[in-house]
Amino acid sequence: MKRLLSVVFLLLVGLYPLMTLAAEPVFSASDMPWDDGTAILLKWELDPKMDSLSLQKADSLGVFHEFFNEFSTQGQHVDTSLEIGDSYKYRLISYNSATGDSSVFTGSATTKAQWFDMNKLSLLIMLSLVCAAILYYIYLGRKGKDLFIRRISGLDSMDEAIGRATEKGKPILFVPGLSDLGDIQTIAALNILSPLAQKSAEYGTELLVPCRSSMVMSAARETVKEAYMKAGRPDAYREENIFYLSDDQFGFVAGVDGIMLREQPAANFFLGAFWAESLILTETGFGTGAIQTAGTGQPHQLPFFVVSCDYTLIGEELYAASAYISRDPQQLGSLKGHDFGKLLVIILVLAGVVAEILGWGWFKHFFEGGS
Amino acid sequence: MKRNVPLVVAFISGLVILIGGFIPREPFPSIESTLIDWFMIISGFAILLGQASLLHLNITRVKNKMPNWPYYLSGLISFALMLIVGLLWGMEQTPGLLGQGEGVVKFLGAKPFDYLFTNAFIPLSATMFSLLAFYIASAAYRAFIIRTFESNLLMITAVIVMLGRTSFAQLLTGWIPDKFSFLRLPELTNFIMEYPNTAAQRAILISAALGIVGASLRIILGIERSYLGGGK
Amino acid sequence: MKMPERTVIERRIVFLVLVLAVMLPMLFPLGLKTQSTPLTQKVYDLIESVPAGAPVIISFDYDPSVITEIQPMALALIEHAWQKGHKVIATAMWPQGPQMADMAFNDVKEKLKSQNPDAKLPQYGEDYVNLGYKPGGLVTIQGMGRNMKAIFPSDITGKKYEEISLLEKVRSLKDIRYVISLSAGDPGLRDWIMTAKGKFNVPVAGGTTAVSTPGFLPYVSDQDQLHGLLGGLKSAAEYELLMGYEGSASRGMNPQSVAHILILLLILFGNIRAARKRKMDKLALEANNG
Amino acid sequence: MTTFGIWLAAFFTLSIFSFLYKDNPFYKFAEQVFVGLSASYWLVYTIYNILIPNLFNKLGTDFRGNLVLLIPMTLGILMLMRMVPKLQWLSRYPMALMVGTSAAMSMLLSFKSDFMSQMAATMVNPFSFSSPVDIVGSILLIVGTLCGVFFFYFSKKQEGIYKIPSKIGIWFLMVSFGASFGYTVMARISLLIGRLDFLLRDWLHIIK
Repeated sequence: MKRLLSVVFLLLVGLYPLMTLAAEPVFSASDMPWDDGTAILLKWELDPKMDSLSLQKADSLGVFHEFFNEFSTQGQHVDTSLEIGDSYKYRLISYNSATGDSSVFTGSATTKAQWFDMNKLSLLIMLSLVCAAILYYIYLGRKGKDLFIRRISGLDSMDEAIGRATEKGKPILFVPGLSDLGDIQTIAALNILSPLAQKSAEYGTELLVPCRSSMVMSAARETVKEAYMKAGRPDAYREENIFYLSDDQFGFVAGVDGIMLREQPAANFFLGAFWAESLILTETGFGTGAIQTAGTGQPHQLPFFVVSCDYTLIGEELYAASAYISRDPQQLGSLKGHDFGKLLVIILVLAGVVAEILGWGWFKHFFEGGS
Repeated sequence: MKRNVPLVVAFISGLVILIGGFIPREPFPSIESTLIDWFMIISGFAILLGQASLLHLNITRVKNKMPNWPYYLSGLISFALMLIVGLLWGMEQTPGLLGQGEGVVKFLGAKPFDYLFTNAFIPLSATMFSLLAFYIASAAYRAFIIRTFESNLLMITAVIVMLGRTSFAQLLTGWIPDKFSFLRLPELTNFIMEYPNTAAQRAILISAALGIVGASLRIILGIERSYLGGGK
Repeated sequence: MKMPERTVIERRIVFLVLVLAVMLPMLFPLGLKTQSTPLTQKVYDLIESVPAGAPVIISFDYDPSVITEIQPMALALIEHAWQKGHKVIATAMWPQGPQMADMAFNDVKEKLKSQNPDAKLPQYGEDYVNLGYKPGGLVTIQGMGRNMKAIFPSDITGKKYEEISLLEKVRSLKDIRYVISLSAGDPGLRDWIMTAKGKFNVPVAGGTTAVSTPGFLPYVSDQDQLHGLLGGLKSAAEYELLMGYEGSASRGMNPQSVAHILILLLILFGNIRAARKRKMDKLALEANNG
Repeated sequence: MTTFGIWLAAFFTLSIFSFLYKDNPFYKFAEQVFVGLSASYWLVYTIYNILIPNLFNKLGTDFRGNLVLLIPMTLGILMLMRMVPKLQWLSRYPMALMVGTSAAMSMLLSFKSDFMSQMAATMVNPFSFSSPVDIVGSILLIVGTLCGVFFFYFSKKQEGIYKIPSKIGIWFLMVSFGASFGYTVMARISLLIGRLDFLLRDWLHIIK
């Protein structure tokens, strides 16, 4: 990661000169820089005594027509939707409506299409760096290199919850979200289900998995079955404990609520994608006194999970936990690549704040990309 | 053919858009416009597909007399009703197969499609979501219990914001002298929203953007194929 | 099986109290006044700053489930834009949007008519137009930045784009002076920020449900990705205040405020009860052990 | 018929509310009617707002000039093949085109506005403000953003000195969640107000 970072800085140092602009004449027409060649940039700086203006463009016969008249002493206007490679003539008349003073400026420009949008240079550099880092780490992961990511502390609470369920002789409830199998959150939830099922098999605790879609159900069955095999307890696997409830959002919630009230599970896990129903689920779970662990990438539901659950995996933590458990090189590599991007942000922002304090506006301007 | 060609299609369309993002001149804008045009038309068909599979599912349920099948039947009937009136007379100023349907409008006071929209669709959808107000209230009483330092922080902020966004806020803290005006609830709420909240949301945005880059990159390069269906 | 019954009964009592807390202030208004905030003011200023005759877009990216929060914003914004003489182009990223737009245009026209029966009302096709719904979110908006006509070959009445007089000078998104997305989720405001602002540099403001408001605040910064934001009923009421009338949002703020207090009280009671229970459990444990 | 419409609306409103007491036939009925209406709404709008203007009208008025549109039309029809198990694989072509295009666009656009612009927006000089509230606020903004990002950094064990920024990060997240919480409560209550307003005003005429 250090090597990649030093490359970034070498690149950035060379970009300083791009940011300076020439002094303005009173009225100028010029090709809009770095565009597709369909616009002309008109800039002006007028006598402060003036209070109105009329910006005009010549048609094919050379007759000027007004197309813009919003007054500002110092301003600009972009004339768009022009033909590539054509020349255009402009006239600016500024006047004072009270005294009748006026002055006329003319200017002309030819449109030109460019090969590269220089405003996006910083975007290109940064995006390439992040993409390169992601691909690099996926490559490393596939080659079998052990990529380190830290253990997510939420996973530790899993053992405690299972322990408590065993002690009480009550089942564990695991809801893999309300999304279908195409959602990475559901996949992450199923990845986390695997070690959980293995533990519950070892302890001999019952595991209930209600599902909203039949696709998720079959995937969950596969996962749990495999985990029970690994734990050496294939006999304890009960297929009917992993079941389809209902496609309907609130119908599903009512069903899970019913299970919580009837079976009184000692530990609830809500991992995956949840919407407005999150609250109804955790409220009921709280009422039954279960230890609750939740995790979702849906930002609007996180507050409710945090206040009503004992442990919450926040946003990306869910994916990180899944990558940690599955050791899938694609997931791990991607995550490491994102981490590189985060490190980059932290360092660049710190540098940017210092630059701003020192008054070096160009640094920030480079990342803004101009317009 | 079944797997590789789609991967190539995804790669080429993705690459063209990516390059077009940096090169402003032709032919990229034209290719991009064409792709967008196609994208929209295919999306139209994709929506048809979504509705058709829902219909298919419900028809199967009714046919097999699954539990609750009469309800699914009523769903199908309302589907057919709205579809037929929509196709026949259109909606608002849009004409349907039978034109604007002046006679029907005179009788109902609106086009049948709009009539159903206003008097059935709006109340149903608006009420469905207003149920959540009740669940929040009940959870407020039974589940929002302070326990750790973190959740305390959350609850305190929530209380300030909830108070700060009411019309009572000014009454409650209006007496605070101007010198400490930032302690008044509306100002305090604005401060929380503008700084700490923005900071945290910005961190979330940045991490999420990296996630999107990663996912998109894997899709374009064909590393991630789950959208093709049929497992990994 | 004693527990579930108690749960259910408790729930029902809370439900009933909430209905009362919302209903009573509706029947007997408290006359509470609201106060404008900077983010609302910013949206107002954006509309104020644009000269008459400028084409603008209001995008209806929501469905009827959130009309209470968003529709009052739509009414106030349309009225403001018309007052300033802007040419309002309605688009929609949600299929229910065009219908919401039509309702809003008609309501504002009706209101203007009732205020002044002789006034010249805004004309469809000249002062405003409803272009209807297109799927695709940011892909579609990017297409609008290239060529509006390719995306919207006709308006919702079936009239061709080139035959609509107010669209004569609008070739792409770049000719638009500001975009306001009234947004209830995805696709919506975020796509407009990323595309209309991020790619084509058109000023974007937004009106969202309160649920998604905190998540949009990072866009309000010195980068001006977002020119102000209306968040939920409170902001709608603030906008009505700036426009100088009391509409449904201002009326809604009375029950809203009372209900907030109720929720806060419920949280308080819930915590007291939980603390008591914890104490009792502790005592019981000590009694058992000792 | 307008009155009947209001009674119809009131009936549906109350049917949904009845779920609060318990699940019952009225709720189940109203819910399925909702699902049905919503599906046909999408369908009708897709036909009138997309397929007719953007495809069929263009082909109808100028078939030769728009021959290229036959490609997306074919792809669209392939999309529908998803319904036929044997031909399901055909839908992968249109899917690939859509996924490829939108992945590339969202990659560029979100990286610009959610990464680059957010990063630039955090590069502020806190001391350039005059009011102490803004100075403190901007410092919080910088610290909070950085610590928040660090909280989501998974390549380092959060021990010793690294525990501190991560802890601060979570505090900021919690404050922000608190704000979200408050705003969500607000939103949900608003929706209820809307429905009660309808019942009391339009249906029962108790308030004017």
